Amino acid sequence: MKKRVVSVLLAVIFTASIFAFAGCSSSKSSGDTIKVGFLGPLSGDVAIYGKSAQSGADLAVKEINDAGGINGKKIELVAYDSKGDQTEAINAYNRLRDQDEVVAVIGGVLSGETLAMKDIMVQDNMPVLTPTATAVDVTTDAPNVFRACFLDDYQGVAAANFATANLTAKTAAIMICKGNPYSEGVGAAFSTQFAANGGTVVDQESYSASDKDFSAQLTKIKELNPEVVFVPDYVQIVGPILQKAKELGITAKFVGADGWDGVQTEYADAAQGNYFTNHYAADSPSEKVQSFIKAYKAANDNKDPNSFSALGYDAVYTMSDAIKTAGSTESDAVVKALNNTNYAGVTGNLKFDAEGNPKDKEVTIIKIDGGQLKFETTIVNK
Amino acid sequence: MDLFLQQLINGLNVGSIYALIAIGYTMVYGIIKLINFAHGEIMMFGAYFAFIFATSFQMPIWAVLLIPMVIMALAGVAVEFIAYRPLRDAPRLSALITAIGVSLFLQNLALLIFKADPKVMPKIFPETMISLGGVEINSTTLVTIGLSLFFMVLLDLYIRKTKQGRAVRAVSEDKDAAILMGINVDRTISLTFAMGSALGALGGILYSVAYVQVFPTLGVMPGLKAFIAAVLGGIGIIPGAMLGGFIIGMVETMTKAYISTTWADAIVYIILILVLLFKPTGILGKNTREKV
Amino acid sequence: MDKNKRKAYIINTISVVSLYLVFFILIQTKVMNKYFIGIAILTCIMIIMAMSLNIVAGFLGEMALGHAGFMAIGAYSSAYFSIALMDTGIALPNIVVLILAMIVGGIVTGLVGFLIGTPTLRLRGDYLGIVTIGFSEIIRIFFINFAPTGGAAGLKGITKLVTFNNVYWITIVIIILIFTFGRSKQGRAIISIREDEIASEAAGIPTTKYKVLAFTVSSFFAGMGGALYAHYQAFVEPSKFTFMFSIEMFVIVVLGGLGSLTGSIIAAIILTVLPEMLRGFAEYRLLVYSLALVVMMIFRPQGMLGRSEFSLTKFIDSLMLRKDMKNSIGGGEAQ
Amino acid sequence: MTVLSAKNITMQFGGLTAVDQFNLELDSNELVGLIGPNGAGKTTIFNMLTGVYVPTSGDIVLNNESILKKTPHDIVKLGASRTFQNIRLFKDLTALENVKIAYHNFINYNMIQGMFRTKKFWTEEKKAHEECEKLLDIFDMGEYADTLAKNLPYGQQRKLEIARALASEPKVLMLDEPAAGMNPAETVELMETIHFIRNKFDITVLLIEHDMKLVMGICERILVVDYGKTIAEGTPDEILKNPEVIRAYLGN
Repeated sequence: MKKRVVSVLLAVIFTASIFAFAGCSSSKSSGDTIKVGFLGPLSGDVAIYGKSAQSGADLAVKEINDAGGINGKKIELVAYDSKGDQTEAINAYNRLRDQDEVVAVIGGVLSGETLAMKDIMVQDNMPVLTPTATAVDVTTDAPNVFRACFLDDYQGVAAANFATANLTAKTAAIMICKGNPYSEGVGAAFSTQFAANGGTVVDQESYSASDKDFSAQLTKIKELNPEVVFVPDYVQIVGPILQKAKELGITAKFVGADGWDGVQTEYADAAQGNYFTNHYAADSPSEKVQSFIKAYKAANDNKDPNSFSALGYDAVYTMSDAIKTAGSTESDAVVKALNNTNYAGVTGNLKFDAEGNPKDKEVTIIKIDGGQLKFETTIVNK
Repeated sequence: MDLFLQQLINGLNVGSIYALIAIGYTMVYGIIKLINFAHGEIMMFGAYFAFIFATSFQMPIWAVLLIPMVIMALAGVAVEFIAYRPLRDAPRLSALITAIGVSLFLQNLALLIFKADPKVMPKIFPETMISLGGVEINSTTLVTIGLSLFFMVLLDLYIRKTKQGRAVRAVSEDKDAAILMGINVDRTISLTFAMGSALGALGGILYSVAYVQVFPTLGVMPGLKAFIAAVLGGIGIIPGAMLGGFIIGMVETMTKAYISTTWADAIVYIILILVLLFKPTGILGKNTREKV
Repeated sequence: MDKNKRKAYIINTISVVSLYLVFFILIQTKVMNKYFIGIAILTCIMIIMAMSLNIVAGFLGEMALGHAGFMAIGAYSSAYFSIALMDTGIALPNIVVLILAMIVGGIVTGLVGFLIGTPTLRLRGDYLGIVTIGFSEIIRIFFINFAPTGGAAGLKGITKLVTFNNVYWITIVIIILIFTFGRSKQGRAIISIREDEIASEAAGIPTTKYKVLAFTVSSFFAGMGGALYAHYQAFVEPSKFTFMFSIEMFVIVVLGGLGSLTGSIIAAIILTVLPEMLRGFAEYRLLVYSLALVVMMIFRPQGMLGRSEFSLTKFIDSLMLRKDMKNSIGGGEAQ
Repeated sequence: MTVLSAKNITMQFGGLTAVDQFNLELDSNELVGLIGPNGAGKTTIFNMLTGVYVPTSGDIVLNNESILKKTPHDIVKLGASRTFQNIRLFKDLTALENVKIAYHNFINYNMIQGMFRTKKFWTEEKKAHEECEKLLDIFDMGEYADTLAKNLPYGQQRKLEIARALASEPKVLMLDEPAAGMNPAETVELMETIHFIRNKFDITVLLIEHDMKLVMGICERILVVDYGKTIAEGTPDEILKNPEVIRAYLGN
């Protein structure tokens, strides 16, 4: 009898919660706000990227609204969690469009989720600006999809050019994460460019995203003793790799890509003296950058922004400018305005080419020094 | 040759950790015939406690190692008491599903408490490079292997030489007969969980020190590998778990070093499948037959 | 066909058609927008996945923790096929391409299920569970490393062929087929293995053959579910088909009741719709799931419906207070 | 005519010889008992005859065919079926379904026909339904057709297991301690049932028992085994007088 009561109770709770949430979940756009959607991983393993981008976007929204909004209307950023999963991303996007009736979307944050949503976004002709999805395909055959960051192969090439020109390296080893398109894409571009620059790629090692033990690969690299080791991946993988490399006594310089941003705080020792390509430099004298950092710290418990926040911030400004220029929230008008963007942001000057990718964006090279990110140089690929 | 020796040590390093964790799986399986999926989460929480004690409380090394072991031993006993004991006479499938449920629950609890982004485990052992016959070994690696072996030997002695150890073996052999012999089965099962969990927590701490991070899904992969190790060695057999742990660690490292890094996990699974198909009782196991 | 059965058929047909009409009207009147349609489509796919898993987990009573792997094979093979078919330039109606792709996905996956099942099904219980995890992970690692299907970056350029209209009817057909399978002599033989393998063998059932059959049929339908998934998302990535996804499907089957197909349907609906409604509580979602699983096992290990089926006929009869209904088997083709 | 014969079968588990050079010949329509004290090797013999164990040496012939390499279900098809000492029914299925499962090999439709419910499916299922109901009726179990096996009274469970064994239409029916756990009245009823089955279905019955009364009451021929060897064979009267048997049962 007791069991029956429990099971009935469970069933009732389930059913009741469905109805309860179905009832209160829809809130339609009202007349004096402009709703813009935000999509990214806000929970799960990669939540940190979604949250970083979101906090940058939130800051931009707050600033714009404080300055009077867009043509007198306030922006409301509706953020949903994609959990880094394609299915979830599509559902969340559908919900943004149908339940919240957003006029534009900032997102997704990761390449995979953005690719999954792309087809539907194109069908809907939704103005989309992804702050950080770097995979090449994200903007192909998608006139309404734009991105604020440079592409995987673009920064891979920049890193290779930096290794050859500035570090005068002749030999390099590459470690990529098999199963992560970002890591594979940047790694492949580096490999090709480094060889084209006259260098030799002595070893290419790979690992999978769930790996934590990199000693076998690093032991091999140590034996081959290259001048540069290129590791394009995210902080939580790069950190342990750098640490293990140090334990094994590898002396080569490590070079990475924008996923390294943040490595200076937790892995300062291991990352000391290494380089990575990034979207902006926090110690840049640019007033735009400094005021962004100041505002960001004020809004986020004195935490330093990373490049995801900066890109999220720029993406919202770019989108709001486009809506302002378009003078309406009609998709066609906003997309047209986005095409003519010329916006000086924290991460450099943003103009779009025919594909919707940033044109001639600078790649900033950062050096990790004493737990700080130091501006090293900028590179523009020919 | 040096490279090979170096890889051998890498393999021993990870293998010794797998062996520690595998003991917990094998003891629990031996005594209540349950794959304790939550064992991986026990090791994860052990690592988190060590992290907290080492960073927030700046405790000495012995405390950072021992206190989490004690806490997780109690936690293991609690998990058994709350989730598994009510199901001891239920179908094995129910118990197994419960174990999966407990594992997911603890994982998500950790996710809520500690958040997803990995914490960086401080270097709790002194860092130096030691040169041994042309091979450079990091002190952490040596300490990891040494501590694992020490505790394994300790456990082996305990199980073989003490009265409680005999009780554990007796209950594994035949629970009903053990009851008739006046052994307190409930207490013996609790003791098994306590010992397995303590070793699991130690495994978790050593793992997180060796591979730098602590995060909520820390226990999943090493847990699965350690379970495979336990099956490989012959589940229910403690020396088998140790042997299996070292074999899996070695196979994994050597595959990464000489065959393929991306297929390393797949090769571990293939070994598991082959062992189960051709000798389901594992390397040290004996064959049994279902009574009709 | 006796009178009871005929009545059951009529009631179920009416309810299936009227449910469709309700959806049709809701969609036409825009009450149900694309977001809800998307969830409805996913729910249909999860129903197929849960029911197909129930063939092994419920009918055969074996731990199968690698269903995501089979789904992946179905998704990839069908998508690869439909892309190739589209490339040949032969103009076929969408629905024909979809059904062909599903059949390809189903057959390829069924074949893989057969090949995996033949050697492994002599293992039992937890060992089999672990082996299925192993195979599913191997499949995932294979797709990460397999260049022709896009490797880790995933397979792109799949035409979106799934609409609510076609997925609804496809799901109904698959539901019916799995039901009739369960109530055929083959289904009975499989269930008898769950009940007592030795007795089943002694009753003249070739148990090995039927275990493999259960595994093959289960993977066949899982492949079909995967095919629908691929042609709904228009993009497949290996990272979708993880161990956690297999567990999620297994949880659906367990909560619905191992062996109860209607239970699987109800649980699939609840566990797909509920998280959507609880979007704001995403962090607590898995915590609640896992807790529900443990509580369920301790207090009601047989799941919501146990092994019984929810029958509309009986439901209606009980509404009409007709207590003289005999508890006849096969009488209520539940839906 | 010999239906089932075992020639010098031996079964060793490790170093232990459970059955040693055992011989058996069953003629058609015979009712034979196999008795012996606990641990004498009766069930091991049974398991060899039904294909669960493969004898270490010797040969078993069923209907002129060696069954050494056959699986248990093949042996059922060849015409030998069995019951279990500790009842093994499909507990969560109804009595009728239990019988239908054993009727499996006489239902002729394939999986596709079953899934799409073609005409063949309906006619075959109808036939199966009727045949199995008939079988239950023979055992006076018609009223229990839709009762779950686990909810049946103990005696009925025993009967259902026999009915299930008969559904595969065997030539030899082997019963493993059918009276275990029954009270005297039930045992008497069971004896009548076994007798009745033998005549009704015209089959050979091999009975394992240690309840001497049951065996003596109905068997025409009795084999006594001890320590894996046949120690006596003959009619009930002969067996009762055999000093070997008395020694085996009562000790020296």
